[in-house]
Amino acid sequence: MTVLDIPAWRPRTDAAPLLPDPEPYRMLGTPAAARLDPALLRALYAQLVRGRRYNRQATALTKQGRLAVYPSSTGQEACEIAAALALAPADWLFPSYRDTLAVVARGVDPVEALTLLRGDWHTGYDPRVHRVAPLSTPLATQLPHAVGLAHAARLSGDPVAALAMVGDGGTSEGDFHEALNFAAVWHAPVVFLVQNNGFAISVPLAKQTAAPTFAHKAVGYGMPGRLVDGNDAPAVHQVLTEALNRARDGGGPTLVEAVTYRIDAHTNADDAGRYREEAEVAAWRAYDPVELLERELTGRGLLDEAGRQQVADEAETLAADLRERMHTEPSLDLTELFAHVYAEPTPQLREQAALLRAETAAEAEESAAAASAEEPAAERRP
Amino acid sequence: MTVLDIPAWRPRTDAAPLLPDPEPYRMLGTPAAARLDPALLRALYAQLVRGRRYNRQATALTKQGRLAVYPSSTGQEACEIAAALALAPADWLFPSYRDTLAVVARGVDPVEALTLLRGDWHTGYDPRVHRVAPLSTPLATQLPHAVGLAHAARLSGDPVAALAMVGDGGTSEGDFHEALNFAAVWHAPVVFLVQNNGFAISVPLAKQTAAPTFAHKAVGYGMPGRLVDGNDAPAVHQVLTEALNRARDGGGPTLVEAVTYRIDAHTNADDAGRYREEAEVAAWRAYDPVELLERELTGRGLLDEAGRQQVADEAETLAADLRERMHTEPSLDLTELFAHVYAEPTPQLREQAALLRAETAAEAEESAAAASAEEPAAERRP
Amino acid sequence: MTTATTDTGREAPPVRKQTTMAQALNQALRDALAADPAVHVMGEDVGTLGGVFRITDGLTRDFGEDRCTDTPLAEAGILGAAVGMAMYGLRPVVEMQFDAFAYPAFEQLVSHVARMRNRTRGALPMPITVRIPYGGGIGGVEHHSDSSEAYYVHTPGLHVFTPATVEDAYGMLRAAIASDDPVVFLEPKRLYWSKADWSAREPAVVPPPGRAVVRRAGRTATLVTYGPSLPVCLEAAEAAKEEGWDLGVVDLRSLVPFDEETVAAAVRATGRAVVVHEAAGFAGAGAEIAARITERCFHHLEAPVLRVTGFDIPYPPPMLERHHLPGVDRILDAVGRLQWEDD
Amino acid sequence: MTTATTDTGREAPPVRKQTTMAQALNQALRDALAADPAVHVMGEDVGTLGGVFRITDGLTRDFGEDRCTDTPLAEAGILGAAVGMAMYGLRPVVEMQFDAFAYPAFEQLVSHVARMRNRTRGALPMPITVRIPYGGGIGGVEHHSDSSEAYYVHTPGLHVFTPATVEDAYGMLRAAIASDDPVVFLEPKRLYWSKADWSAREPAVVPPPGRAVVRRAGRTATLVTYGPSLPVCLEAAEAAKEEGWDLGVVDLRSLVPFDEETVAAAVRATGRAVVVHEAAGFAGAGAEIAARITERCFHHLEAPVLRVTGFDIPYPPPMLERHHLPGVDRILDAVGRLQWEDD
Ligand SMILES: Cc1ncc(C[n+]2csc(CCOP(=O)(O)OP(=O)(O)O)c2C)c(N)n1
Ligand SMILES: Cc1ncc(C[n+]2csc(CCOP(=O)(O)OP(=O)(O)O)c2C)c(N)n1
Ligand SMILES: [Mg+2]
Ligand SMILES: [Mg+2]
Repeated sequence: MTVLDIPAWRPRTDAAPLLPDPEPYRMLGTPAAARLDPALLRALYAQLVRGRRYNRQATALTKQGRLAVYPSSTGQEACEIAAALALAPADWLFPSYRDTLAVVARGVDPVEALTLLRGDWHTGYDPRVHRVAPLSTPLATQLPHAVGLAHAARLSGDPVAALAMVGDGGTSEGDFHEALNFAAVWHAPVVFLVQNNGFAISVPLAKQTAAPTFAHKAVGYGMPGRLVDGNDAPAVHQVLTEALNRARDGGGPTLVEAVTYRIDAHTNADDAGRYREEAEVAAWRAYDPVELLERELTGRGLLDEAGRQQVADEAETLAADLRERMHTEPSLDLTELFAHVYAEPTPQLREQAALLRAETAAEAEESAAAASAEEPAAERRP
Repeated sequence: MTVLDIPAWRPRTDAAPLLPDPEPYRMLGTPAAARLDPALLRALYAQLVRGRRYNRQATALTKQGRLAVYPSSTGQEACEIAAALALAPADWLFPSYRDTLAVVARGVDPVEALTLLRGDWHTGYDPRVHRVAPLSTPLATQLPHAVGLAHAARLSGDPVAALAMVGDGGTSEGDFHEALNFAAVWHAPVVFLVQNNGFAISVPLAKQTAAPTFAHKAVGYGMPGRLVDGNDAPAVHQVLTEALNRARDGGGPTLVEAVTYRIDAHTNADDAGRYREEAEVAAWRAYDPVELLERELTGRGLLDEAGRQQVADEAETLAADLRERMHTEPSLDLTELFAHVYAEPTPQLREQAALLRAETAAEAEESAAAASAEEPAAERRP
Repeated sequence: MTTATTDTGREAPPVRKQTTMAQALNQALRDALAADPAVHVMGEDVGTLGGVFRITDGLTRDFGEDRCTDTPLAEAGILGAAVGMAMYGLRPVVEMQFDAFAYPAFEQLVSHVARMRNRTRGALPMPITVRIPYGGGIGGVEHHSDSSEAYYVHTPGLHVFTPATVEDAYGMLRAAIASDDPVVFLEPKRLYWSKADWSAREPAVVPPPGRAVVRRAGRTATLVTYGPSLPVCLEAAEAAKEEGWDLGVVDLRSLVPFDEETVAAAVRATGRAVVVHEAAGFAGAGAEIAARITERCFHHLEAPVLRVTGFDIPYPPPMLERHHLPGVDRILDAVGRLQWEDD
Repeated sequence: MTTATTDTGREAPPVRKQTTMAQALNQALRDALAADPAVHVMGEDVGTLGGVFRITDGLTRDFGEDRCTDTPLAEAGILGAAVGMAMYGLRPVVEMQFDAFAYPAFEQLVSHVARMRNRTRGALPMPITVRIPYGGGIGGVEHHSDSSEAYYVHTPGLHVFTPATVEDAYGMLRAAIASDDPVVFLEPKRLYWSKADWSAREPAVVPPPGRAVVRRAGRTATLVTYGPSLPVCLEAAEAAKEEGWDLGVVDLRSLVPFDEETVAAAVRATGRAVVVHEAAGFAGAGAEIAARITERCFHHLEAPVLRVTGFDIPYPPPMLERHHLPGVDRILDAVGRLQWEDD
């Protein structure tokens, strides 16, 4: 019996080149690092230090009641900074909710990047200015957005790539799957960066996936998968740069897994002691992305104590600025509640805005009256 | 610089054994077929012929207005029948909407299996009797159900596996992804069978996926992927049997891709000429699952003309029975509209049921009046 | 449904033909694609096949695969990709194959499409049209006949349009695509084959979607409806003449924005109203309509606003659907219950 | 909120302590797990962590990972798996971490959980409880404060419960888990830390979920509410005394089934009603309540039923939420608009 030559029976692509090297890619401490541009290394280092400081400052701001909540990326700064620095100016960044550092490193004002978490509005920056999608919490939902934008750019003939970030937990969502499939079928210029930091809040990797690595998921979509040491900033930068170049050059999407660790609790409100051992955290602290890079720079004579101090000072300046500006009350404008729901408010919204205006006017009158009179607050309006 | 020995850096499983052989597994015409149990071959053959005939009859019933619609599985009978026959009695089948044949081969009454498509109710059979989940149209949504049931069976200590069927198109849905991930993480006794029949309605494979094969998706979940010739009934049966045994024995889930072809249009209502070439269909017709099996049986002296005729006659009997029973009007009971929404109808539903009862009583009266009187239909009730 | 064009106050164009709603929708997509290179049509089977209802027939052939694209089978992915495309300045027109198959995209719709403009203080508007064939009456099997409008209507940030005439199908789809805000465009699938004299060369100008239209003025009571139930209401109004009742019929056309002025005026004129839709009544769009009419017209009402809707049950199988759908008799019964003794 | 137990007619049990709603919910899960081996709790972070609100605190420790399971992060997968578990005879209790994160499971909920019993003529009931912390008022960032009840209330086949008191939290969650039908169990997250004297040894018996409870009888007007708005309404009723108004307050407790008898009786007694909830008003649950009250009580009403609800906007950021949420003043303003001149 002969088997007909039917295309369906031939694998549509060769799987082998898509499979990741199961050993995470590393540069620091390897000969490859010697070939690295010192300027890049210095830039990465300065940003890593700033990022570390920013995380600490933002966490402090939650204790001072200036932020509703902050999900720190301490320990993950190499991924955050390398992601931002690998992007070309015309590229777009699609952060996940923890990626404030990447957003700031991309150029967004450090205060505006915190608007969501301070709570005076949702997105504090104009996403078009730095080409950074809004920070937003529904996990993995930003991935199809990145694919759509990259697809639109390709349709428009623009050499623009999108970099979409997601956590290990977020990979379990259906949107992750749909996004990767669309990207591969459309050959969209998009790079997916999974920051595998070991936990989704309290849920450890073993309860999230049984895959050899997240990078192995790539073959199932027909795109290359790369595994990288997420605490090795130049390595992450290198892998992402290659993938973004390939994307812009019409080579299609890539899935990158960066192996890293969430040093802090999920957020300031979380108690990580409930679900993980301090020993594990300590092991990762000893493999710190900032120190790793610092050692490389120092070893290569690219950083001395004065340079280190200068970077530290710059980071302090950033933190001081952040602290100061976050300690001023944001100005709130109630009309904004209704202004952006639609291009034109519906008649019902206009009515509701009027109601609120009347209420606040009455409130203002009342407090004025209360202030000028001795007796307690004015009677309630019927 | 040394890299700490942190478990996160070791791939959690070895990828190699999970990867499919990119050559679809075949038995017919190979030495492996010689080892096959003749009884199994005969049973498969008889069911394939019945299945083919059933598809033809059901399609005819749409033309006669007895079925609202029928999605034929002609060309895919090897998958349908092998799936049903690979199951142990205590196992559960989770069909996709096209899998009426598998449902019937599992033992469900051929008329009851068509209830959804006839339109007198949704599910016509009691799913618990033959352990067959309802036929239902939202694609891929049955896959997490299969995982949950398999998980429940395992928690209960029952040696029960679930077989979940899905089409190539259905693999693009988020539910496919979430189900496979849950199955792998939970080590659930479930087998996923992707019937890759080349099309999702009009959308060809190349617009659905860029993966080497669907079986390659398995590695991304940490489960083995198998590729099988979906027109080779014993091969499909063998691969599924192995996977189901492994599942029942605590070996976890498997993803099986069966490569086959949808010979008929998507449904009787579809016009496949709009999106595919007759030449492609012809090529696949020449690689027909029923003929392939018949040739094997004949070649091995397991089937002579009399045997062939007997099987054909049985299939005709099935078809005649189906035709006849489908030509009686199903009995409709309006109270069923309200009976199964909740265990106990809400007060509102009781009111609505009463309204409908009053309406139908009035209608009955009217037609009685109209029948007994000469004048036209009674006046409308105010 | 020839009354529709009379509202536009335009003369009939010289070339007319019997056009189906499906054809008018196709023409709207065509004209939108031709008029604006930012418009992109996408969905399952919208390409070579032209969609299972043929609404996108010929668009890929005439505008290319990049303008009318067969997507993988994943509704959240489709709508999510549309969000990204809109962020880049395109105007995606998404087709969901059937009502119930829009549910997988619910999170993208509610959490992003509806909120992106608001989230970003207007920086990222979402000019996305989500076309959904909806409703019953075509003998569809389970999950093919849902009336899902209430979910969308309750979601701030979405517009919800639903045409009931051939003219509106064209005019409102063009308006939806031109809108800088997301529009859930609900196409009453059982009206796809309804016909009207209509010219693609000179499409009738219709009122903007935010305006309800009085399809029939009446003095006895007012039927307030939309989409697939409009023809049923018009038929009921016709039949009501036998009873000596002069029923008005208001076609809402868009549920968001909701034209309460037109509705309130029509109801005040009669003092009685019945709201009619196919969807389950409980917390359906009709509840809002009834509640709002009552708020606005309380002292003009001779009777409570009644609702004739689908029952509060999952959509029934084809053979039973006629008992579920609001029909002429059930509407007239409701009108009859509007306490005539008060007159 | 001590009025609640008076409705049960029971004597206070000897051992009492200040118990939070969160603790009562935890106790309900505990007792359900202990009472029935078919009960399984599952969701994101419900295990070792005990849930982000600690409602499942200690359950994995005490009942094992198989009875209280941390799932992968995928809501459709969680609910879909629960469907299969229910088919096998289990009683899954699913936690959705926040309101907006239940949307990915919308298709499973609407297309399967709500319809499986009906689809199979009762052969496959779905005794699934879907616990969703909902509503605002806790300073949550975007997507953490949605009031999504209207979506569920409009879906035939689902029960929708929402407790407002510690006693109800326990009693209704036990009832939900014991129900052979799916229950969307909406937990007002800002009441998690509300307290009452309550004994885990002898939990107060509460009326079944299908019954609304008059939390406060009144003669002037009736506030009809549920969940997070109950304390606000009780506070408003207290404050209204200053105006000489005697406001009644009805706590619906379950939106489906909806106890229209109790509501209608309470409204007839006053002739005036205001419906209060946090969700956007347009086509919210309050529309149904208002429409139904009007249908049932039209000739007893002195004024249209008014609604005080969240605005028709996406839930605002924390610093603005107080302007969005129905508060005492806004409720009293509405009461004031109930046309007192008609008295
Ligand atoms: C759709 C959705 N479900 C649940 C949540 C609640 N939640 C917020 S963060 C988080 C864990 C995310 O884990 P991971 O993706 O690994 O990112 P990480 O927190 O580690 O950066 C969860 C469950 C959410 N934000 N969105
Ligand atoms: C969630 C969902 N989206 C869309 C559809 C409409 N639909 C019905 S069948 C079909 C194609 C299915 O293709 P495939 O999964 O390959 O199965 P096949 O028809 O080839 O058996 C589509 C898009 C559906 N039933 N469910
Ligand atoms: Mg993580
Ligand atoms: Mg297919």
